[in-house]
Amino acid sequence: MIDKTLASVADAVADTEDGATVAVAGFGAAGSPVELLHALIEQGAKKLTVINNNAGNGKVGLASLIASGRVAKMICSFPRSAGSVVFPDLYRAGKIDLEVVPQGTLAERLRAAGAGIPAFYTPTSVGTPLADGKETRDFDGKTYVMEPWLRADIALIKADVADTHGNLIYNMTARNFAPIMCMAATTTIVQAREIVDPGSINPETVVTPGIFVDRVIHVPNPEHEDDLLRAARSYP
Amino acid sequence: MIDKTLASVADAVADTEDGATVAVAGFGAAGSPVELLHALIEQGAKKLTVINNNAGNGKVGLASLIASGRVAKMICSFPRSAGSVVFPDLYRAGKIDLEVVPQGTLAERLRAAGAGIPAFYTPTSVGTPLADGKETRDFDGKTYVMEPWLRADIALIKADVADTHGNLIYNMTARNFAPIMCMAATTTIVQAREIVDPGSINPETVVTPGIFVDRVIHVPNPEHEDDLLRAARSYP
Amino acid sequence: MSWTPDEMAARAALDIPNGAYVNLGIGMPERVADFVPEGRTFVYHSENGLLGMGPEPAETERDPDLINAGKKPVSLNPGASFFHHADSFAMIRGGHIDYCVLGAMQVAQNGDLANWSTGAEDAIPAVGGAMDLVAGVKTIYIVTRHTTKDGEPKLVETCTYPLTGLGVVKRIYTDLAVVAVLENGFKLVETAPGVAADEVRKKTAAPLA
Amino acid sequence: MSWTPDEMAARAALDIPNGAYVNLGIGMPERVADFVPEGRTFVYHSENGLLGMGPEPAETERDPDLINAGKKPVSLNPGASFFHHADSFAMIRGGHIDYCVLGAMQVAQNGDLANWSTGAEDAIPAVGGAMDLVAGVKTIYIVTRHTTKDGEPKLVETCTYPLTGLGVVKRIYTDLAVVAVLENGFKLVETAPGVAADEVRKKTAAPLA
Repeated sequence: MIDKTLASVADAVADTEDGATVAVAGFGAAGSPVELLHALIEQGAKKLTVINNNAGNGKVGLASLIASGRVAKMICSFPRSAGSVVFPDLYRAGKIDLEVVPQGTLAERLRAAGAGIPAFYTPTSVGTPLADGKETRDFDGKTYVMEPWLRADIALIKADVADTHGNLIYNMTARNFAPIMCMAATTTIVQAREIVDPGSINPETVVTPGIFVDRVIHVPNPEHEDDLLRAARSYP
Repeated sequence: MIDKTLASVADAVADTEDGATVAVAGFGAAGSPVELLHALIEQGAKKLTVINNNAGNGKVGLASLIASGRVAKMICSFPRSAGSVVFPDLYRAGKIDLEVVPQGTLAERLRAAGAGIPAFYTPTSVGTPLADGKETRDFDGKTYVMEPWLRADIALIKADVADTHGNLIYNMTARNFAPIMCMAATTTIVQAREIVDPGSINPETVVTPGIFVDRVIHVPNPEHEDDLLRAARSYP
Repeated sequence: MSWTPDEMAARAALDIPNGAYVNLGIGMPERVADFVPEGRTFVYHSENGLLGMGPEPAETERDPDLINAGKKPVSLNPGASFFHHADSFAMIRGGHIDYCVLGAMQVAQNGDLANWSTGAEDAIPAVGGAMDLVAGVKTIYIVTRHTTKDGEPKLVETCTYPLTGLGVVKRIYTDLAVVAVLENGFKLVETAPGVAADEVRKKTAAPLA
Repeated sequence: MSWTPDEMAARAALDIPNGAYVNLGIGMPERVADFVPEGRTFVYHSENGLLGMGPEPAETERDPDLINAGKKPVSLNPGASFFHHADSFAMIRGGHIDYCVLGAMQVAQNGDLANWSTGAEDAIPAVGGAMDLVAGVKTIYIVTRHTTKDGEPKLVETCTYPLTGLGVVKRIYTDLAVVAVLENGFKLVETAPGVAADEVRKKTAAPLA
């Protein structure tokens, strides 16, 4: 019998170590694993490197983790966003590092990590400052930049439905980076709105197969970051 | 209005040029686009390079295309199979070329072509004869082989259900190489058992988005290669 | 009389054929969707994993998990599909998207584009998907005012801002004109009603054939 | 008394923990699925895009589109999923599959494996997924007879057949013994009932600690 469920988000992140690289799913507010992020704040791991498309919104979830001073470095494509104040302030104060990666390169580097591909060539960013210092190479007369895989120690994921084997489906564009972060992380931790028995999800429509998932926690009424932002909530 | 349907498999392959590279979906008999393959035999294009995991079974479908003398080169992982006699005979007679590619490298090269990645590094085949003459490189103390993308001019695909925009779903393990061949080809041609209106397939469960598909043909009662083999049928 | 932003978007839409897969940048380019010529259907791609994106829905119809790359609520058109970010950018990088319409800070006469950073010392770098789009989409159109608020030309000999991509722009739709980027530089395709070619040239900091 | 193929497979199964994701090679390795120890569940991966593969179904329950990598009809266990070939080999190459059990022509004392080609002049090369599996799966087990039909040792100092992978094999389950491949070479873990260690050594063409 296989059962990847754990009792609480606190249990799920309990062994996160200082210095860990944490891939956090979500694009803007959609797909942001708010409860797991807040559990990680409580857990207290420091000097984290966080991978996310953005750098947190408002003062909850990822922004709150950053505000707590636990994040040493952000790897993202777009650290500015409407409600984001926490990251810019820390960045300008020199208190947090930033690696800006084009969004598609970020996605492909995560997928490469999951697929056992240590490096690949991409046309994206050739001739721009984001290719500075990177190796380039011509194929068929066109120039490409070599990019390395991007592995994570843990991934924090929000799913709509999971079975106890870790098979996942998502809700609309909340899918975004989640499937490739599940692939890229050594330990993938999923909060799911609903948990069902194996066999309940049609094998044809599983989005993330359970092989990419290690821990599943039932969070039946997840806070949507979008609601928290509109209510101007802050955490803790 | 967008409508990618064509009236017949003959229309769909009518413009295939001599020397074209043709990606043929299927793994063994599952997913083999028998009607499209037979239409391509009728159409008559010569000196084809064919990409398929195998090299045809029995004397129908791909094996029949090979037997017709139209295939100059096969790119595949496993050209032997139980019912395959056509390819081995031609190969031993020096009448057809063969590029053997490890199955996962074949899949990844097709996906790379579809994703705009001209080359990538893989641990597969390092130290074996299949890495002979290929560039290798170490990352983190481990050796990898560089592999190029594998692009096709056309892909022949068997889907279970398509909508008129070309969104596809497949039947069980008939999916295999189809989604990545749809991505890798300049012109993707799909035979579908059922064609439905846009909106009939749940957006969450589309396997191949229509952007990767160019032509859709309704083949309501497709021959299964497995049935043809058991009946010892041959084509033409 | 120069073109309004709506007219600029409408003019760009005219050059996109039926059935095209289209990605629209945030801001002025988004208006292209409001001016699709009669008889044509475009399929809209959003970087965050959506094809077949529809217009902003009524307040009551919104789902916070159905948003576009600008993080605004959207709807689904028939034939829509969801996919993850690596697949979404495979569509972009792999050349499957036909047209991308973006804004610009500067476009050079060789098609170089700068639209992500002013290079200012204290700016927080943020690129999003811009570099992927210009490197991968088959045809890149720019919709932008011909000059900055300070009257500085945006069509230039060489970009001074950090680049987004090299030699990627095909056409520029401004308030004054439609300008093509050809092998040998800028070419004036059309001027707005009442705008003289000389005025366009005066406000363009590179030769305009 | 040497072990039968069933006993060899059962012995290998003993060394695979509950919850493991397992890929079984065609032939003798497939029998591992018949000897899963009480209280354990393995999830079977098939290269052609299937996780949660179940046993061969009754004749009437078969679907020609539901097959395994050996092209034989299979069934689905609860929790199964389908995916395409690139995702399937991402599971393999990316180190997500815990155990792979394969056959062998030769295994060298440093863990090199030859199991895809005899290198014969007239052989048609055919590798399938073997090289991907040995390069990517976390732990590679081999189930094989200790010697060839002609009595030649299969456990050797250096493989003479073309290699499948370098230094990949962890353990070998033969009809005579269980042999581990350690940093410094082969180590005898266990012998079949009534088989003397000396007999195993005599039939092994490399030092056996």
